[in-house]
Amino acid sequence: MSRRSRWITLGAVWGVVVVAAVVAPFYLEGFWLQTGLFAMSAAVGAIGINLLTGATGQLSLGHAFFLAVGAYAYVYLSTDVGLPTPLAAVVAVILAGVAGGLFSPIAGRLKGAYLGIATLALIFGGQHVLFNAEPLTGGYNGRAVPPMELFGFVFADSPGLVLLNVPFGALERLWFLGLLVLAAAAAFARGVLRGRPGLAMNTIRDHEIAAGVMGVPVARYRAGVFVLSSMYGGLAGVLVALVFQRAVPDYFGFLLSLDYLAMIVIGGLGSVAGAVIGAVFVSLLPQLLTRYSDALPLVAEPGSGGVSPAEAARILYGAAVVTVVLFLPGGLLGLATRLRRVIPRIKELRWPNSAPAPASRR
Amino acid sequence: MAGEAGLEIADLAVHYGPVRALRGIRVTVPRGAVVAVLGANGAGKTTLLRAVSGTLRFHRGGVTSGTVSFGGSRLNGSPATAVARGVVQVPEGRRVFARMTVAENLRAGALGVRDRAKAGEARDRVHALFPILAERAHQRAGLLSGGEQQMLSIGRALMANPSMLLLDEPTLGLAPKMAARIAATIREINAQGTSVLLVEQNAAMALGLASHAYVLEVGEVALSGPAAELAASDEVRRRYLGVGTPETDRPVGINAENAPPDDPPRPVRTLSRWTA
Amino acid sequence: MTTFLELLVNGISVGAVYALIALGFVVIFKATEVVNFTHASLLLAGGFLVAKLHPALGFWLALAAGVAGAALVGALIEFLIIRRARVGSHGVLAIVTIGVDILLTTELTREIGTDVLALGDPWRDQVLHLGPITIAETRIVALGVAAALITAFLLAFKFTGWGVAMRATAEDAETAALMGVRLGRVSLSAWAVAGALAAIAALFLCVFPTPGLDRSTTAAAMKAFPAAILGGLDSTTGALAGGLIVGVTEALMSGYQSQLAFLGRGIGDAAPFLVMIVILLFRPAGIFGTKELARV
Amino acid sequence: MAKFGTRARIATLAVLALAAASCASDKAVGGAPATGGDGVKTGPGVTATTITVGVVTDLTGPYASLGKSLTQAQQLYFEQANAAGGACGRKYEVIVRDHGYDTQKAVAAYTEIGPKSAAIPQFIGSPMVTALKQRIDTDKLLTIPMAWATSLLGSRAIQVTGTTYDIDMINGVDFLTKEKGIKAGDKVGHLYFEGDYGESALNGSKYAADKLGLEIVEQKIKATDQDMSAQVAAFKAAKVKAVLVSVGPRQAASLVGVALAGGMDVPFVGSNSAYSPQLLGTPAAPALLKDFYVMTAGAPVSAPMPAMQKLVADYQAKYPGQTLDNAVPTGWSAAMIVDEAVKKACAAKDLSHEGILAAHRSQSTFEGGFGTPMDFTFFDKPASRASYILKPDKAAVGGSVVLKEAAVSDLAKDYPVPVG
Amino acid sequence: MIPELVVSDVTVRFAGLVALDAVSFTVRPGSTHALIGPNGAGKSTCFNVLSGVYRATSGSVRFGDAELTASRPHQVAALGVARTFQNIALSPRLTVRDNLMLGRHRLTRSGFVSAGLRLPSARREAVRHGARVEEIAAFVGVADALPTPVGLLPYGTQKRVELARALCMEPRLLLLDEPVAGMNSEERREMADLIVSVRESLGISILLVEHDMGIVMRIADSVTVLDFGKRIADGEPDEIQRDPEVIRAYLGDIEESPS
Repeated sequence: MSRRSRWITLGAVWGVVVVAAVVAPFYLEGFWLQTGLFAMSAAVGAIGINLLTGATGQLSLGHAFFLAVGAYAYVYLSTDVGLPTPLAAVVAVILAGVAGGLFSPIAGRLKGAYLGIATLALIFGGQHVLFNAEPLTGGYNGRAVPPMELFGFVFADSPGLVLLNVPFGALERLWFLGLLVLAAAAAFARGVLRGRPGLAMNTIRDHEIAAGVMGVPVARYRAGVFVLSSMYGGLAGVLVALVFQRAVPDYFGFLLSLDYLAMIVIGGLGSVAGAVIGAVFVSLLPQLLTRYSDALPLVAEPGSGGVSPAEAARILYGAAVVTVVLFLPGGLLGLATRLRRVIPRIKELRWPNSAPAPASRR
Repeated sequence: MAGEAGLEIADLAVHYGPVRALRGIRVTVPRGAVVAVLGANGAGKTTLLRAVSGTLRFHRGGVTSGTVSFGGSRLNGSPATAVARGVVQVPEGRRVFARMTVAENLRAGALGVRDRAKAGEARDRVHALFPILAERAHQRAGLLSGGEQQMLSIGRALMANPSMLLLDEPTLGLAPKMAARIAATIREINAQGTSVLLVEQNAAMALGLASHAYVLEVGEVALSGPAAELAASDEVRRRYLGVGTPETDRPVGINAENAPPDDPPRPVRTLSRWTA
Repeated sequence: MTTFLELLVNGISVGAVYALIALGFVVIFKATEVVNFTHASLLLAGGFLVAKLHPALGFWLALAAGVAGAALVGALIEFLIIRRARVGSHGVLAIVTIGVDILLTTELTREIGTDVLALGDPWRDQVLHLGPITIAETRIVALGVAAALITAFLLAFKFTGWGVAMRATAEDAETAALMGVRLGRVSLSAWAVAGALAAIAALFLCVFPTPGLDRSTTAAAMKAFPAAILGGLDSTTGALAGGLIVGVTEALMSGYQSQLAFLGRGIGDAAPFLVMIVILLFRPAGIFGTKELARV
Repeated sequence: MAKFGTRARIATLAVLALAAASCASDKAVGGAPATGGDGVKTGPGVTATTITVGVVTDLTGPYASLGKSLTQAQQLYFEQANAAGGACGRKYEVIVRDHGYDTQKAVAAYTEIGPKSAAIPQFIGSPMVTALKQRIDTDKLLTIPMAWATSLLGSRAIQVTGTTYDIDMINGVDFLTKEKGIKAGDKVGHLYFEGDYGESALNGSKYAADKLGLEIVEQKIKATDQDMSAQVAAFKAAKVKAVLVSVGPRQAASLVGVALAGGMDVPFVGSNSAYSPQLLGTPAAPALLKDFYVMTAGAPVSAPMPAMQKLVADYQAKYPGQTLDNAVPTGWSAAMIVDEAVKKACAAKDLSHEGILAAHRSQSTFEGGFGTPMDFTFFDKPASRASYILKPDKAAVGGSVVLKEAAVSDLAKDYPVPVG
Repeated sequence: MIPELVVSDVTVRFAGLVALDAVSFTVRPGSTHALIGPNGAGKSTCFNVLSGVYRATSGSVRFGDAELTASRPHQVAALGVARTFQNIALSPRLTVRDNLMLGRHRLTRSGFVSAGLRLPSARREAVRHGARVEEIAAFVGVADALPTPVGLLPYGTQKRVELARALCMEPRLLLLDEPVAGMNSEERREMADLIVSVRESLGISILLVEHDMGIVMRIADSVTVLDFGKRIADGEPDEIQRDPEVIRAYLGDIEESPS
């Protein structure tokens, strides 16, 4: 009974989510679709850094670099090398992994904050290369990103397409691509976390020596997770480039890396769902505040003086990071889990006659 | 000096998270006395000292009920208060500040007291007790031998002019000669007016020093009484000294398990071998 | 040769200022094992106070107020947040400090707005001519002050009760507590000291030859990270060495960028980080850092 | 099994929802631009009563100071235009979006306000505009970037006002040779930002140096660099006779301060973005006042023109106590360009994006009341090649005065402007 | 099948202190060997050397043909050497099942790709080894706790989980670091029985560090006594109990200590 009802609830929740996601592009205007797509890309990247920081306990402040590798490699491979775009995307993700692998002498040996600061070199070194290797990167102004083309279907505004009476431009088309990529990335990460590698990663985080004694090659695993996490970064980079239609070096800076850390802390360290929740929160917050700045107290419209929406967003999410660590261990996800535990209890209180759920353990 | 009241531990219970470490502990150390706490590893001896010195929180533990008081008023669980009130602990394993010199270690010991002049006196007293510490004043503490480190650890605690010294396994890992030396020093310190609560594995030494002793077992006081009585009691002799159990005449069973020795362990279950 | 000397002297003096920031960073790490990413905002807070107060109070009083203010901000962060954060890993605490930094920096840059604030220092744009070398007076003062502060600091570390308490805590917090050291005070004072040092560093980062304090001043604080790490996070000597290495590397790489054109323009910014990586490859705990021994 | 059933059910639900989706959506294909009651064809951003203009600016990033002045000037302009009856029987509405010099936020902002705007009288940041160039062209949305790099030329919908940075620098080198005794064989330093601002400017100085037999000593820096000591040392070592400055105001101040203090007494010629009156409150002030010049296409606020004086008075009345710099007239004239285009388009009864753009591109001698006349009929050339030469002045409004009236140097006349 | 463990002349120095001083002993195949000595005698250091956590300053440790002193912990584990920790070293947030599955690490192959894609090979592996984990959990008596996060379990149970995790490695040599520390008599007896069951069932070698002499005397085939980093005795339990050197090390020098 309880098992069945849990399946039904879970099914219903997922049903709503899936339907909402599918229907969204038919209703939402471009701005929201774009925001949603940025959130999806952020979620992919956040899953990656959560594998590293949340699940393995390794801090990285250099994640933005791998987004850059993904984005630029995609542009270079599809435009200059002339690879078909899907292949270019795949190779770009692999290249991001290779870049992570090149960093493994550091990533395997250092841990915690040392690694975090060491990865700053990726940001500063990386941006230096992006600005200077102009033939590859287009320098300061970056490069245009060619649209993805899958089996002759182009993810761009033209050729025009009208679906069910709604014009389907680049954003509407990319929406579904983004959903697929995110779902695949999340499923893969869940598999990793629940499987053999995930256990090894968690043990490295909790007790490095025990992990080694249990047969986990700690340095190799650290480096391996770093590579995997870089590939997630690369994938997020390809996605963000496609949405953006432009890759510019400025974007891939220190602040972007901080955003990613904020996402996983706010969402919940170590889990896929936490990363996604955090990514959505951090990506949506500034846009919501900007959009509704006139209706919100304390937030001023841009140009009128006072706290601008962009500033308000940063203040809010800085505060969110602190609050979550102080008061909500487990992040927003942990909060949701706790609520889920509380709500059935409330239900029981309200309907004392309904048969109590049999203990489901065992 | 607040009258005759020494250290009073009443109904103490301590938990580390969900794990209970102590329950219903009552221990009294009168002023000027040496009291020993015996017990197997994991029986809760160190936990007891931590509860007195206020360092439980370093191990994510806490007092869940009961009180610890000294000189008639309660110790509130902060190590700084305990030190200020004259209750100073010498930690297990010596734990000298290895990267600091001997002199600096002694100086660190006086950090809890305000009076500068007294610190000088205390230093003289320490140097009188352990002349080697004066000789090695500018050497890094990490380079001292185990015995010298133990002297430094005790000396460091004396720098705070304690009226009550908590000693956690002071002879641990020391050669017998050195252990005897430390024992003699403890006696001397006590003779100078400092009460001592001594946690020891070396039961013979502890009972030799103490006037009163408690035996802890799995977080509770199993036995207590005057040290001489305990040393003479068959049960303690069998358990902790391993001598003279009439029934079995086992020569020296050390820290022997209290289960009847003639009950050999049996395999309880079987596990098949794994075939890959 | 003259150019080289000039760059070198400049590099050393800027490096000394970086060393001040790195020192604060190291002190906090030693006392609390927290990697403090709020350093940039402490710096900004100190500089901001001096800039805002000097017209009313005069430079020296304003400086004192700035130093005290930044120390207070540091202490408040420790008292309100770090002390209360019950988290298992110091990595997560580092992320908390990132959150605090985002908060403070946003608010401070909002206050600073679009202005370039002068700090009203008495040295203005005076320069000294040492033979063929010209160097700004502020730089000489910076070098002197940094050297004096670092010396005073090392002496205090060695000889004062506070220093002994700090070192004892860094080595073994529980045993230090058994000596009656109040750990809360030690960590509070570490944060306050770090704030004060950052405020003084802010002064020298915002006076001539730079035009004043503005929202981009935080970028300079970033240089303290490689400085602290390559010296060794738990070593005061390391902070000094790291700061100097970063300052000199940066100055030389910028000054000779025409000759180093193959490395790309603007290498001065990236160079300290690259040096840091090279050093970490050979010494994962930094030049003077101590390797931790696993205990099981 | 149960799992599969759930999935199948979800899929069915999704398809059903999809089918239902088209019915209620606002996005359903609505048709071509409508024609209003007054016979004027309308497009995005234009209703029967309002014309919406979008401002994409930087209020929290490195160009916040510029963005603030431009935005306030434009808000003032449209307010006054509305007070005077608006345009085409409609009132202007201004939407402001701040991107803090972050390209992603700029793209997001454009996606949001592009479809609701009739024109964009201000778009800060050449990387941002470059990133959106294609989309702006496709949308035919008249956009005035507040950046003067040559990479922004060549797009019909994007109107770079006045000169580009390279032309300013050519005119600047010309000024140095004519007035400051720089001659063939001399070395001239050029300090510039990475990015297309600095690189456009460098293009110009290199062209001029090539024609005049000078040698350019390059020093490239980043926007985050603050202390120019190393750069001054390098210039000194190379024995440059003058320095061109295409960086931000802070770096310019540091450069001239260090140079002067170090005994390097040469003239400095800056691009229009290299100077800000706030610098006169810093220790660099004496150096700036001594031998520093600014090249710009627009007249400074201190220029003795009636229109300028009125603007200054109105601005000060509206924003008392706020910095008044040369960005104010720049923003004002950009707003006027949009207003003029709208009025012309109104006369042609077409307020669609294409209508406004066509009207704009039909003007060959636009004169906004201050500064030089501009020609908008070409989009692969700068609208003007004449630069003012300004000199910092503490007493003047806006911190600078005209040293030489706007003029086109011979070198600049024949200069082939690179496009895109 | 089960090789001999030969420790010869192992010395470990830390910053001038000698933690182990030329210690030698041999663990015969299939025997239970105890390493005893007062606190601080070097037993834990010895374990850390055997499991590759510390590097010996000199000397050698051979397990069959393999030299352990040159190996990293995971390489030692790959040889079939498993250990438990004196202070529990489990992942508190993971369930017992997950902690035990980690023990299967060396016996399983699935990597990032196969786990991420949930390839059939990874699933088969998980099912097969999951079954064995349940078997071992039942054997150790923690089957009921399998879905519970380790951090919520009582201390005694956590100790058992530690043993179970080591057994999950299907070891040829099992190193137990104070398996009964902190347990009450009942739990101690159960643990002792369990250790005997392990040896009876699997026939593996067991090396044991323990304070509880009762346990040691009852389950060990041979005993090595360390004191102050040195080996002071080695032999059968009965001999050891009579060794005057050992008695002195444990009780202190009764003669010298003033009464």
